[in-house]
Amino acid sequence: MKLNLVAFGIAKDIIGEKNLVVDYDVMSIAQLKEQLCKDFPEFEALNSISFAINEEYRLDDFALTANDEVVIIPPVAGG
Amino acid sequence: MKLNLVAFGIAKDIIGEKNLVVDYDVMSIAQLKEQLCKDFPEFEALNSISFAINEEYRLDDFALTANDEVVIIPPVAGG
Amino acid sequence: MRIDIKISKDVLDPKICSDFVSHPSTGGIALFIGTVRNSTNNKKVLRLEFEAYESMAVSEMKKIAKAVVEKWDAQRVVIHHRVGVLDIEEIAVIIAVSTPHRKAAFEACEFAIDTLKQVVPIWKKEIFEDGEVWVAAHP
Amino acid sequence: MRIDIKISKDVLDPKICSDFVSHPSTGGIALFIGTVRNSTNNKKVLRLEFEAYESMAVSEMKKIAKAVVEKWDAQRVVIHHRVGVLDIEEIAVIIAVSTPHRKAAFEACEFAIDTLKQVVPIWKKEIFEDGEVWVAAHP
Repeated sequence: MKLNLVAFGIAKDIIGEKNLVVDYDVMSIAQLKEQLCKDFPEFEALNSISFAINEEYRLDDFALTANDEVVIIPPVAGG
Repeated sequence: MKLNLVAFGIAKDIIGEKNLVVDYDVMSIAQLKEQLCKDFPEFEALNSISFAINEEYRLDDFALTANDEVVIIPPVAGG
Repeated sequence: MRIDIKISKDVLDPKICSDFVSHPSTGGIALFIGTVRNSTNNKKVLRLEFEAYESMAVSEMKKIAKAVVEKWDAQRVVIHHRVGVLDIEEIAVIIAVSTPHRKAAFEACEFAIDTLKQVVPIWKKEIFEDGEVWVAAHP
Repeated sequence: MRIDIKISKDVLDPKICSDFVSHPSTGGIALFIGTVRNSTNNKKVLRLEFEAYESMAVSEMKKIAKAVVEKWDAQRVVIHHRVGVLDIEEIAVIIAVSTPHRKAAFEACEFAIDTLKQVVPIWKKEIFEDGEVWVAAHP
């Protein structure tokens, strides 16, 4: 399905841009993560990688919907 | 011996003045406390009563010297 | 309004934060102020750059503030976070909490900064003389 | 100078305190601000009056600050205490501590205010509509 990826921090550096539209054969956050790590192996090296949809963290089993805006959240470091 | 008492807070209210020269037959802080409680029974009702000489707390067994300036320290409540 | 949440490009002000949480029946106000450190692992840091996913960061900061109000009976909570380029010693974050009892203010304030560092989508890049690194990104 | 101790008849300022403890290699700054409460045991307080045995109070506050420097490796410590007549919500005390690691700043700041309340010769009189009481004097 078509997904609108948004990347912050090091995720933006890895993907090379802030916004990326992809068409992936994935149903869940877990599958999206797997696919992203295939396309951008540098994600494997991160401490963690999380995802948010509608400003909420979404866990591995969260079901994606076509055209979702999925925000890629690399390890946070506020404060 | 002659002692120069200095009173703060409620101790000043109990004694009736900030500075009081007394001539007590006492050798230690413990004896001074006892004598003070005889002369001013309201001290008995306090939560605690401490004494300082030269800006340091002095314990019960501290030996007094004639003309010491002894500061009476009722329960503190800073902050 | 009991909570004040802000992500700001401008300098943060401790006085504004302590004034906001001040309350006539408060037993104590605790503040945490995070400033930019001049080194990491003995390596000299020149400056920091903070980036936020702003709408979600504000939403997560609100969740933290609400948890502080509920768990510690806080009277007022402020969480202000700076973004952009910060020099050494500049203030990156201020958290202020007022509670009816003193001990709760410390606990709540520490909970808030600990949780902020774990969940709020803000990223920090350390700029060195010979390069730059996204903090905490790699093991 | 790593510590700043003051007993003051004038208004206390959180910004002065946080500025003093700010340091380029600090991991965290914790502040405690104690303000005047509007009630005690559900009884309305009009104002407070603080009295200090000033020279000894300063000496005891210095001891606390030095203990904080030694036990928690604090980089800077401020303890400012107000005396005189204070209205509701006015600041009676500010403690600020900076440390290399965040957790230590909270611990040290809490130790400092707890110890101040136990040992520093400062007395507080609560003024009610119908009288006044020396706080903590009686059981």
